[in-house]
Amino acid sequence: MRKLSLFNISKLYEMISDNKQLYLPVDNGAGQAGYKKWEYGMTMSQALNTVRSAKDFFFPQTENLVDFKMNGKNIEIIDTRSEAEDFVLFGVRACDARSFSILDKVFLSDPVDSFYKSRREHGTVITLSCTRPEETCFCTAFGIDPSNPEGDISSWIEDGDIYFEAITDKGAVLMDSFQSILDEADESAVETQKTETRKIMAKLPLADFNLDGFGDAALLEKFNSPKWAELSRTCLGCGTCTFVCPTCQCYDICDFDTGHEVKRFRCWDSCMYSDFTKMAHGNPRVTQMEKFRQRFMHKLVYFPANNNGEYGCVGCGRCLAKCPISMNIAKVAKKLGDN
Amino acid sequence: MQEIMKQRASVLLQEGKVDRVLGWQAGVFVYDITPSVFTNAEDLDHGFVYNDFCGNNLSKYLVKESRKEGKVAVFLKPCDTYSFNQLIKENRILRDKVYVIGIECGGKADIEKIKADGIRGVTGITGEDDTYIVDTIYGSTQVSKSRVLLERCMNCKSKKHVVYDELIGDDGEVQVTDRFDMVEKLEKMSADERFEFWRGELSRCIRCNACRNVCPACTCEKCVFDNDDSGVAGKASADTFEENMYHIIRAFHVAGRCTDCGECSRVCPQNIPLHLLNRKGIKDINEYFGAFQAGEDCEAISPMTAFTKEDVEPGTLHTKGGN
Amino acid sequence: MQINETSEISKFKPVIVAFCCNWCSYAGADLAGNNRLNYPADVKIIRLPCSCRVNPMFILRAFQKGADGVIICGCHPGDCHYTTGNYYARRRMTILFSMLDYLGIDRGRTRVEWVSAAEGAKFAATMNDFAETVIKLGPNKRLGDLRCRK
Amino acid sequence: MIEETLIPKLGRVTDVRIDTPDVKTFRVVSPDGGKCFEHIPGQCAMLSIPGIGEAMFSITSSPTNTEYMEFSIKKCGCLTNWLHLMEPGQAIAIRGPYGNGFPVETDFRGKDLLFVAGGIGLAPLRSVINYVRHYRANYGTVDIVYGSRSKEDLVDYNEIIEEWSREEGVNVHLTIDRAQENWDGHVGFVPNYVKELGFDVNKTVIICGPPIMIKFTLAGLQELGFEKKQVYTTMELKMKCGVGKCGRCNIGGKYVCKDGPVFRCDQLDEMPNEY
Repeated sequence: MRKLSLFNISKLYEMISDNKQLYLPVDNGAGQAGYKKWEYGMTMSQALNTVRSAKDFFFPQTENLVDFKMNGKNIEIIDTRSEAEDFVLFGVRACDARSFSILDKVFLSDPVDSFYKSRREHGTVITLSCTRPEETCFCTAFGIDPSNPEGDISSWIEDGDIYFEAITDKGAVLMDSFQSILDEADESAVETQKTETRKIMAKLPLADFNLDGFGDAALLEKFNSPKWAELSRTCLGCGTCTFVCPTCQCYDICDFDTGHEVKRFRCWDSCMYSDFTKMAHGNPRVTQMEKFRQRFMHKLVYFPANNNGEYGCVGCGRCLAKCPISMNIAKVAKKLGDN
Repeated sequence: MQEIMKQRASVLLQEGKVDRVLGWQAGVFVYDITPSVFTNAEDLDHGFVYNDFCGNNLSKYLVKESRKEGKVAVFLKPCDTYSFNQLIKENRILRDKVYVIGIECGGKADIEKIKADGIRGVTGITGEDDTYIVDTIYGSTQVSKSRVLLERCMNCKSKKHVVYDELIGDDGEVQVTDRFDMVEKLEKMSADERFEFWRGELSRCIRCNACRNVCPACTCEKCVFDNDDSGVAGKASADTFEENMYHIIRAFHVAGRCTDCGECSRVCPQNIPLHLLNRKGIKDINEYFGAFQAGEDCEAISPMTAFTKEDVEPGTLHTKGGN
Repeated sequence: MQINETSEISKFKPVIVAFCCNWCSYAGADLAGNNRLNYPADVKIIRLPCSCRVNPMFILRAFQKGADGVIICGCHPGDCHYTTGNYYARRRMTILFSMLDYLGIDRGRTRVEWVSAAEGAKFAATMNDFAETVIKLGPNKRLGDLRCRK
Repeated sequence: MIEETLIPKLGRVTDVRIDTPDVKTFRVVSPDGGKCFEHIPGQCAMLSIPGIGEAMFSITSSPTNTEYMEFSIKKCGCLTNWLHLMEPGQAIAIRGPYGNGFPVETDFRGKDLLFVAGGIGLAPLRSVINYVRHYRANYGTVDIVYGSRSKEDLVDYNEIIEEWSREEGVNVHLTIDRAQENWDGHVGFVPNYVKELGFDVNKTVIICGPPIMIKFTLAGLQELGFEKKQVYTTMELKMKCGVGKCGRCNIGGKYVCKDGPVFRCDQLDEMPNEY
């Protein structure tokens, strides 16, 4: 474990951004945090987390897939893919760090999504431990330890110093590049912080959140539960929960005619939207109840059924904070769960 | 207040005057309140809540609820009644299926503003006059209520209920506000500054459609942005243009019908000041076609579906104002 | 520098979309053509049954796909073939153009003009004047779509 | 760069055949001749016209056909309307194959097969039927029950009459919904016809058609003594990616594009009723 005084943190930013793009959470004008490319003078946000999750960097909201040039009866297909640039994500929290491994299960399973893979290979993630979690946090329910985040490099801020530890090879390579400004450090300060944070986690209002009774075996029982109607009754059908969610990965593929070519792009889509499953011959999910049910069943039942019991949620609490009607996964799990 | 409302709702249900009550349901924390439909006294006892975080405007739900079997009672705050009235005017709500209970409102609080100063881990909020005592897992703090009100409540346009079947609490008066101040400030800027301002705000848009879906004026069965057959649909924020267009068109479509209920700004996950777009529309209508408050009177002629022969020419605007 | 600027302006060929109502302005454009009156070839006319048919989305999509200016032409107020269509159009465009201006889109890029079927000369003059305004403003960068640029 | 399934290949339409008033069959080859890719019966491909749309269609030709692929497409939406206006020579974008296909080499092998199809539902089955005809010795008797609204709406009518019904061991039973002139065959709905014909219960059933037809035929088959695990069907939901990632064609945890489109009817019972 190595450390750096926070006074010198901009030196670190500078060293990283010398040969890679560096992104970190900074305060935006609206009093919230969002990832921005570092420029000289920028400081990291004090907010616990960003509004949009870090999934943007691997799975951007819109991205071009392929171009077509149309000429009479002929079509020319133009592969517009280019190698992603190396970049570093700084200050990712434990929940978002876990979300990457959930997205990996979708995009890196056969057939591999080359757009995602390229970004994943070129991105290095430096995570930051949480010390003051919010009441909306429930990551511990998914086996995430916010005091000891996963990632390529983990970091801890304690008493004016930032501590680093490389976890993966990719992280070690990056850490070598700024090794020169780091000092040796012992682990005692970090260990104390971990213990403190874990104590706070146990006190959170959602500390007793559990998913007993969910999973593959409960598929039909949960699906047919009469409680969905009541839960979804006032759902507005907007996409806020899905777009702020770090693990929602559904997308749409659309064409855009620019006048001189056709661009086929993919963009985030939301299962809450009315046209998500609409086909020429009808729609299997007619009312908002079915759309609402799909989102939560996907995270709590379908995803674990396909991925050895791992849930498609990381407990970051974004949907708890942002849903216009405050209907969220915590309420759904509580109402549908055994407890 | 909450107890009186709960009592009244439960009496209405028992007497069979209404079959359902549309109100607010308590959540896990003090502030995560969900609009909910109550059908019996037990449910009411279990979850009905009315506090300073019941910001949701319930009138839009009546578009669907009033078309269901039986009668529904609804609790409407003064500003919600404007939306309700506007929806009545547009024939979106069946008036005789709804029993409106007007409720007093002293302004609703914005949890994000409370948290803006770094308050985290909120476990409880209790109010005393103008001060909230905020309990958190890290200790307790006080915040001034007037500082943490929702934007729309800071510029409350009216404490008067424009429609109700019965009233709980007192009816207030239409307020004098300076809600157009920020619009004027923007108008006085140069075109470049305005463009920069809006680009900064709208570039945060994630196209979640929360503003549209919560808006009591947006009640189209199929929104133009979802309708592939329209030929102009588009749901992705694929380019800065699409963000701009979505918000321009939305503001235009609700012009003359927007009551300035402020729901769009309240729900925006990215805190985009969408009310500034709608207020521009309201201000222009007031200025060019005569003072008009949507929803105030459900008989009044809407400015965008009317005209006079002496209307202002769009061309004359080119020589007006700053820049 | 000065010279550079003017030469760039003179090189700039704006794309102007004119929405013309079928009954007056389109006939006005026709008359302008019959009388061999000059107006910029960059004006692309789209014929509509009435100026009131203009959906704000049309205007924005035109800007998206590369228009530098959009002009709407209809019958003079009071002369609408459908009696009142242009009155409604007038109100709508007042609000829409004001909104565009509010977002920082130059006012000169949007215009409404009333041109009757007998006013071929006015049509040509209007288009010349509008094109000049748009040329002065330069290419539309604020409401265009990056993907549509060549 | 590595292969990307979302980037389509080029195909060219070499022949357009009008089957019924609203169904056309398109023959597609790759630009340098031959098939765009190999497939197994029951698999699908994504066809698209840039700027118009992209959609999943079952490949109706048999994999044993080495020269081209065929798609029978009914006109019902934006993209299919466009496809119906196509003329031979038109290029299209194509990607695939997607889905699991029918277990022609495992579960079907050596079995007596009963195909039940309604309307355009014949499209995915045609591939299997021709495959089975090609490897005739590997399978038992083949019964085909096919119904449509009218004689004109029977897809591949010529092939059925000229080839299928003349083949040894293949019994074709056609029916139409309402009696009409120049039709001396059976008149009535498919489910009833299946019951009337009363098949042997040792057959493996492959069924495709409108949901309502599947529902009643399945009930009819069960009355005859068939078990659900003998019955295969193929499903369709809205798809965008074709590889189980875009997240919309799922029925419960199963993605129709990847885990389907072919399901056994007893598997469907374990899935939520959302299709």
